[in-house]
Amino acid sequence: MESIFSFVSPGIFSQILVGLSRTVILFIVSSGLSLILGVLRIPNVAHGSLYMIGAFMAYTVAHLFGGGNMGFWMALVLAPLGVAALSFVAERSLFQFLYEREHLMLLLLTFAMSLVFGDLVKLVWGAEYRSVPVPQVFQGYMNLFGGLPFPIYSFFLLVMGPIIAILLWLLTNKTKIGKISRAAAVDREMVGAVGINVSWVFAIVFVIGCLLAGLGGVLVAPTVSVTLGMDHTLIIEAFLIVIMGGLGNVWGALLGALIFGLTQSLGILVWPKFGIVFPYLAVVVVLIFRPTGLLKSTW
Amino acid sequence: MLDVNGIDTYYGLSHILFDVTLKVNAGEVVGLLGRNGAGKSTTMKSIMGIVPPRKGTITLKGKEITGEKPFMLFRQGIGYVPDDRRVFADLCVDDNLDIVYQRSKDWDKERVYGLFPALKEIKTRRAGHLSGGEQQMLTIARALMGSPELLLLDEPTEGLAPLIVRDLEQQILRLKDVGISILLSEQNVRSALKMITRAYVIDNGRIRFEGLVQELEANEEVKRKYLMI
Amino acid sequence: MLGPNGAGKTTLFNLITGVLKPDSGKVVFKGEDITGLPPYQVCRRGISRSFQVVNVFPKLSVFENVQVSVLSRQKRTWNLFTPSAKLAIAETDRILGDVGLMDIRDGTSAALSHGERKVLEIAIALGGNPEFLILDEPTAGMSPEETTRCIDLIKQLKERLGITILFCEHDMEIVFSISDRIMVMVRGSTIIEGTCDDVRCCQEVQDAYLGGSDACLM
Amino acid sequence: MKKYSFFALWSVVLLSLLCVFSLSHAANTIKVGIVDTYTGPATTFTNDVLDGFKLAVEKINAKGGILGNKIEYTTRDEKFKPDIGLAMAKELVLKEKVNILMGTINSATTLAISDFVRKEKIPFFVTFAKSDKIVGEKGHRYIFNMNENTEMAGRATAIALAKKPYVKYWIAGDDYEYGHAIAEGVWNNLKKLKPSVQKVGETWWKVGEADFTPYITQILAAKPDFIIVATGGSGMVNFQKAAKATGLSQKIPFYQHTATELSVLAPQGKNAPEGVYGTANYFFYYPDTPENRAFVADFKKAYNRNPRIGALYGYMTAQFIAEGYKKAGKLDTEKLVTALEGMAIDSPVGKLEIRKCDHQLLLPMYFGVTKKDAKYDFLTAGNIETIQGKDYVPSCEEVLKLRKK
Amino acid sequence: MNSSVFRGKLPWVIAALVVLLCFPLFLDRFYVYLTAIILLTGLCATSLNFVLGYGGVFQFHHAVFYGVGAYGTALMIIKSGLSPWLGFIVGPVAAAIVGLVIGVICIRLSKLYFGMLQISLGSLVWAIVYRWYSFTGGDDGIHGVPLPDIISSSSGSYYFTLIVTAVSMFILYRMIKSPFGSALQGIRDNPVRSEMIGVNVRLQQLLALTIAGFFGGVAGSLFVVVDNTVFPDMMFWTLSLELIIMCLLGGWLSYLGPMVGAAVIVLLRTYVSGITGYWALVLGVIMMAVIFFLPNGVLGYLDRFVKKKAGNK
Repeated sequence: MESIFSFVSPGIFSQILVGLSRTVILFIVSSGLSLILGVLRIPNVAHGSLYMIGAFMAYTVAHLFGGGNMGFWMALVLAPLGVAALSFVAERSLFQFLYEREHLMLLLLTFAMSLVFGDLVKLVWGAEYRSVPVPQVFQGYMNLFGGLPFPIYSFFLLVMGPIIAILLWLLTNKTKIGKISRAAAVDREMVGAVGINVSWVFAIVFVIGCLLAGLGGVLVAPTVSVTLGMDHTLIIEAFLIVIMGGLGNVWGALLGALIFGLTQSLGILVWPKFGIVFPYLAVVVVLIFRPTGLLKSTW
Repeated sequence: MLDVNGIDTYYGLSHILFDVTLKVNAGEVVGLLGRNGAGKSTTMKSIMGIVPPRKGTITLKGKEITGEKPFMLFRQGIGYVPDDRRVFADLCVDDNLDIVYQRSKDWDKERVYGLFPALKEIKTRRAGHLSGGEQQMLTIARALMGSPELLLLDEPTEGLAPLIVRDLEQQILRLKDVGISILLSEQNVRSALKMITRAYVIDNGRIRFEGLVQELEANEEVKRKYLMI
Repeated sequence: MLGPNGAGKTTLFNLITGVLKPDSGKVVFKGEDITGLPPYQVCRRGISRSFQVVNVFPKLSVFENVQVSVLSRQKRTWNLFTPSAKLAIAETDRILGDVGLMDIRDGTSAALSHGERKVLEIAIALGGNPEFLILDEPTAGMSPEETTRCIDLIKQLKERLGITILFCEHDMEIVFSISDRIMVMVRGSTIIEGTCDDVRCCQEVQDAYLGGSDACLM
Repeated sequence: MKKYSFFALWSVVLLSLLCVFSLSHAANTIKVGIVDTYTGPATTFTNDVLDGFKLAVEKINAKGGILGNKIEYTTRDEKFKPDIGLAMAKELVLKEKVNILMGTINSATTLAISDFVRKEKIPFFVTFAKSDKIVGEKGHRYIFNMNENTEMAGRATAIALAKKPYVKYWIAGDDYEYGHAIAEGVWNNLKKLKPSVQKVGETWWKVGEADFTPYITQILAAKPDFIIVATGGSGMVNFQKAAKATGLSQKIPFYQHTATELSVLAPQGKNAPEGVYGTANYFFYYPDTPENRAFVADFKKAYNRNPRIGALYGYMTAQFIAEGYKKAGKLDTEKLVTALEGMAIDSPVGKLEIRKCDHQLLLPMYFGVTKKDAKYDFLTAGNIETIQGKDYVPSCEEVLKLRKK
Repeated sequence: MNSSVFRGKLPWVIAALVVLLCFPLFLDRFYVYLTAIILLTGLCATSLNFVLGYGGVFQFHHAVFYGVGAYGTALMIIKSGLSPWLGFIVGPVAAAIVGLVIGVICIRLSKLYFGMLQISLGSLVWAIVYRWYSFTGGDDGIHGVPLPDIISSSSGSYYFTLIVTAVSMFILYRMIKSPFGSALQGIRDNPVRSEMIGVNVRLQQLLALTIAGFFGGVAGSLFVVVDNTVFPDMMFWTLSLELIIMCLLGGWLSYLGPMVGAAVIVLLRTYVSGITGYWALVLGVIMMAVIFFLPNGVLGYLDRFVKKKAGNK
C-alpha cells in the first residue's frame, strides 16, 4: 500500500475518493434518467425535480421518525417510494399519452413540469432550506492513510454505489420486466405483438427510473442543505453524463458519472478557479471522438 | 376462425387498403399473395391491430376484435411473425422466448425447441448475431410461445437461401398438422403454393382474386397480371 | 435492374450516389473516379436519384420541392437576399409541366396521393438537370393508370431529354418494356447483365427470382 | 396566411394598451415596492426581511400612518435572476409608481437596480446584498445600505481576531465575489491590526460545492492555528456539516461570517458543530434588552417563530421610512432623502444612525462562538463581543474616494 | 421593400411600425420599456427559430449568443474607450463567431446529441463568464454601461431597439425567403434528400447557425441598450429553454410566431408576478396546456382555424 502513496499524494487520493462518492450520487440519478431515455425515449428534464423532491421527502420522513438512525433508514425506504408514487401519477395522467410525440416536445413538456414541481415544492415545504442529519451510525470520520479523515457517510455512499449498480444489473438482465424493457427499448411495437402490455411496462420503467432519482435525493440529503434549485445544476450534469455514456445505456451512465465526478474533483486540484469547466470539457472531448457516446446507445 | 370484413387502412394520409375482405377457416393455411408493396404487410398489421383499420370489421372466432390493442389480440390467440423479423436483438434466444406472454401451457420452450432443434443449440446467443434463417425460426418460435390458434406469417421465406426455405416450409406444414390456422403472405408464389390450400391475391390494396389453389393455377390472367408468372 | 428483395439494389444506388462508401472497388462516372465523394458532390456532377420510399420535403409546396432542387443545381443556395419567389420559376414550371404536376403546383406535398408523390420524387431528381438518373422502384404502390403514365414519363425522359436512366423495378412488364439492357442482382452480386433477350430465359435468373421455374420470364 | 400573425401581434398590442387605462392611483398612500428573492435558499433570509417590515408597517398604519398617509407595499419575486429583478423594479417604479424601493439579497440585482434608481431618483433601501460596490464605487444619493457589507464584516472580524492568540492562518472560501471579498476584508485588516499573523495557505472552491471533505483534508495536513472560511448561502451549512463529519471543528477553530446566525444553526438542530466563530448583526436572545425582548415577543406573536437578522433589517427600514417622512414634514422624495441623512432611530438593538456621507446604517456587530444551549434545540452564540458600527465601518473619506474612481 | 416578398402584407407592416413608432408619444414609460423588452426578446426568439423552426437544428442553448452579444457590447464600451457604437458591432460579431465555433464542433452530431453537446459547450462559456471575475465582472455582472446620449433616454433606447429589431426582422425574413432559406427548409424536411440534390448540408447549416448567432447577439446588444446591464444569467440554460418555449408557444412554422410567443411570456411574467409569487407554476401549466392542445403554437392554431373556416365556405 505504502508504495502507491509514494507516487500519489494522500491529498490526490482523498480527492479521488471524494470524487468517487460524488460519482455514486450522479450515477444513481443519471442511471434512472438513462433508463427512461432508453426505454421510453423521454428526455425527462423533470428528473432533477424528482431528485429534489426525494431530498425534501427525506427531510420530512427523517423528522417524522425523530431524526435519528430510524429516521434515516425510513427516509431511505419511504422517500424514494413517495417519489415513485408521484411519478406513477404523472405517468398515468400525462406521459402515457405522449410517447409518440417528438423529443423536443417531450423535452419542453418535462421542462414545464420541472417548473411546476419547483413551485409545488415551494408550496409544500416552503422556500427555506432544510437539513437532514447524518444518521448516528455514519457520523464522524475514519482516518485513512496518513491520518486524513474520510467521513463515514461518504464511505457508506461508496458502498451504496456498487450495490445499486448490481441491483440494476440484476433488474435489467435477470428479471422478466428488465428483459422486456430492453426489448421494448429497441422495438416497442413488436413487444406489444407478443402479448405484453407495453403501456404498463413503460409505466413500471418510468417509476423505477424516478425512484432512482428519489433515491439519489435521499442519499445526497445528509451531506448538503436541501434547497429549492438543487435540481437545476444536477439535471444538466445528469444529461451530460447520459449523453457521454451513450443514451439509454445504464453502464454508460456509470462510466459517464465516473468521468464527470473525477474530472470535477481532480480539476479543482489542477486549476481551482476554473475547476468547474473540466467536466464540461470532458464531455466535449468525448463527443468529438465518439459522437454517440462511449458505450452503445439504444437509440 | 378469422373474418376480415371490408377494411380500409391508412398510413397517415395515404390510403393503403381498400375494402379488403378475407377469411381463414380453422386448421387452414391461406395464402395472401401479391408483389412488393401490394398491401400484404399492411393487411397483416391491420389484423394484428398495429395499424388499425379506419373502416370495416375484423372478427376472431365470432368475436369482434377491431381496434383492440396488439397485446390483447396476442392474448386471444393471434401470433404475428413480421416480414422484417424484428427479433429482440439485445436479448439471447432464450430470453426472446421467455418474455413472451404465455396464454396457456400448450406450447412451452421444450416444445418449441422440439420443433426447431437448431435454436436450442444457440439458445444463449444474442438474437442480433443470428443468421437470417435462425432469426426467422426465432420469430416463429416466439409467436408459438403464446400458443396461438391463428398465425400471421408475413413473408417468412424472404431473403433466405433455398435450402433454408425448404426447411422452413416443412416446419410450417408441421404447424398446420397440429391444427394451427395460418395466414401466409408471400411474394414467392412457388414456395407458397406448396403450403397453402386457398389463396387471396392482393394488388394495390385491393383483393383481386380469391379461390382454391387449383383455381389460381388455372387462372393465367391473374397469375400474369398480379403475380408476374 | 432486377433482383429479389434484399438483393442489394438500393445498396448499390447508395454506393453510386455517395451515401455509402465502398470498402473496395471504384465508381467511375464519365471517366472520373467519384468513389467516396459526398452525395452533394456526386449530384453536382450530374447524377440524380429518386427513392424507393417516398422522400420529398413534406412541409414545402410542390413547386418549392422542385425549386429547391433547381436552385441547388444553379448553386444559388448561398444567395441570402434575393427572394426565391423570383428565381428559377420558368425552369421549375417546365419540369412540373413535363411530369404533369402543374395542376397541383401550389399544394403542400404532404397532401398528395402516393402516386403523385412518387412523380414529385422524379421531378425533384430532374431539378438537378441530370445526365444520369437513378430511379428506385418508381412505380411501386402506384395504381395501374398512374403506372402507365409513369412509364410514359420515363420513356419521354430517355427519348426527349436524352437522360441515361438506371432503374430497378419488381414489375417485370415494365422492366422489359422500357429497358435497353438489364442486369439481375441476387444476394449482393450481379448474376447476369445483357439485353432483354439474354436475360429472359436465363436459368440462373429463374432459379433466383422465381424460386425455380422452367418457364421463361414474361 | 401570415396575415393572422399580424392579428395576433395586434391583439397583444391592444392588450398592453388596455393595461394603461386600467391604471389607478390611490392618493394618500406611501407605496413601497419590494423586489427580492422568494425562491431558493436565499428565502430563509428574505422572508424575515419581509415579515419584519410588515410588522413595523402594521404598527405604523395602526397609529394612523405617516402624516396621515398609510404605507402600502407590494412584493415581487425575482427568483435570483437579475434581469427579471431589474424588470420588476422598473415595473414597480414606472407602472405601480412606488415611492420607495427595497430589497434585495442578490448583489447583481441590487447593483442593476441601483443604477436605475439613480436616474429615476427613487430611494432604494438595500436589505441584504453584501457587495461593497453598493455604497462604495457605485454609491449615490438615493441608495441606503441597511446592512453590513463584505468589507465591513471583514473589518469587524479583524478587530475581534486581532485579540486572539492565533498566528498561522489558512484562508478558504467560495470562489466568487462574496467569498473573496469577505476573506480579503478579514485578512487585509487583520494584517494591519496585527502584523505578526501569517498566511500558511489558501483554498477556493466553486460556489455550491457539495462536499468539502477533500479541502478539509488539505487544510488539516497544513496544521494552521485558525481558518477563515468565507462561504455564503447554503455553503454555510454544507461546510459545517463537513467540518462536523471530518472532526475539523474539534481540531482547528474556524470562522465564518454569519456562522452564529439562527438561519445557519436552526436547520441543523443539535447536530451543528460547536466552537465555530462567527459574526452577526442580530440575535433574538442578544442583546438581552427590554426593547429586543419586546420586538421578539411581537414578532413571535405575529409569525410564531423567532426573528432572525432579516427581521431586524426589515423592521428598521420601515422605521426609518416613517421617521424620515415625519422629519421631512411632507411626502417629498428629495426631502425624505435629506432628512434620512444622519438620522437616528430607536431600534430593538439600541440607537442606530444612517451616516450622512454614504447612507450607510451603523449597526453593531456581534462576534461569538457556537455552543450548545439547554434552552433551545439548536446551538446559539456564546462569548459575544460587540463591535460598534463606528469602529468597523470604513470612514467617509475612504468611501468617497472609492466613489470618485 | 420588395413587393414580391411582402405581397399584400406591406400595409400591415407599415401600420404596425407606425403604431410602434407612436408608442412613446402616448404610452406610459413602463409600457414603452416593456415593448422594448418584448421586441428584443422576440428578436432573440426569432433568430433561434431561424435554425430551429426553419432549419430543424436542435439549438438548445441559444441564450449563449444572446449573452455573448450583450457581454461583447458592454465590455467593448467599458474597456476599450473606443466609440460605443463599435460595441454594437463587436457584440453580434462575437456572438456569430461563437455560433460558428460551437457549430463546427457540434454539426456532425444528430439532433438530440447536437442539442446536448451545445448545452455542454454553452455551459462552458457560461462558466467562464461566471468565473472570470476580473474581465466579465463574474457573478455580479456589469452595471451602468454608459451609452451614447441619443440612445440613453427612455424613448431613445426604445427607438433604437425598434429600428434595429425591425431591420433585423426584415433581414431574417428576406433570408428565409431567399434560396438559402429554401435550401435550409429543405434540409429541415429531409436532410438526406437535400444532400442528394446537391446541397452541402453541413456548410449550409453552419452558415445558418452563424447567422442565428449573430442576430441572437444583436438582441443581446439591445438588452444592454434597454437595461444598461449584463449578467451571467443571460446565458444560463434555463433561459434557452424558455426561448424554445416562446417559439413553440407562438408557433415555429410562422414567421412572427416567436415574436408573439415572446410577447406572451414577457407579459405573463410581468402581470402574473404582480398577482402571485408562483408564476413559474402558472407558466408551466400554460406551457403544458399548449403542448397538449396546440402543438403548432398559437399562430399555427389560428392559421388552421381560419383556413378551416375559409374551407367551409
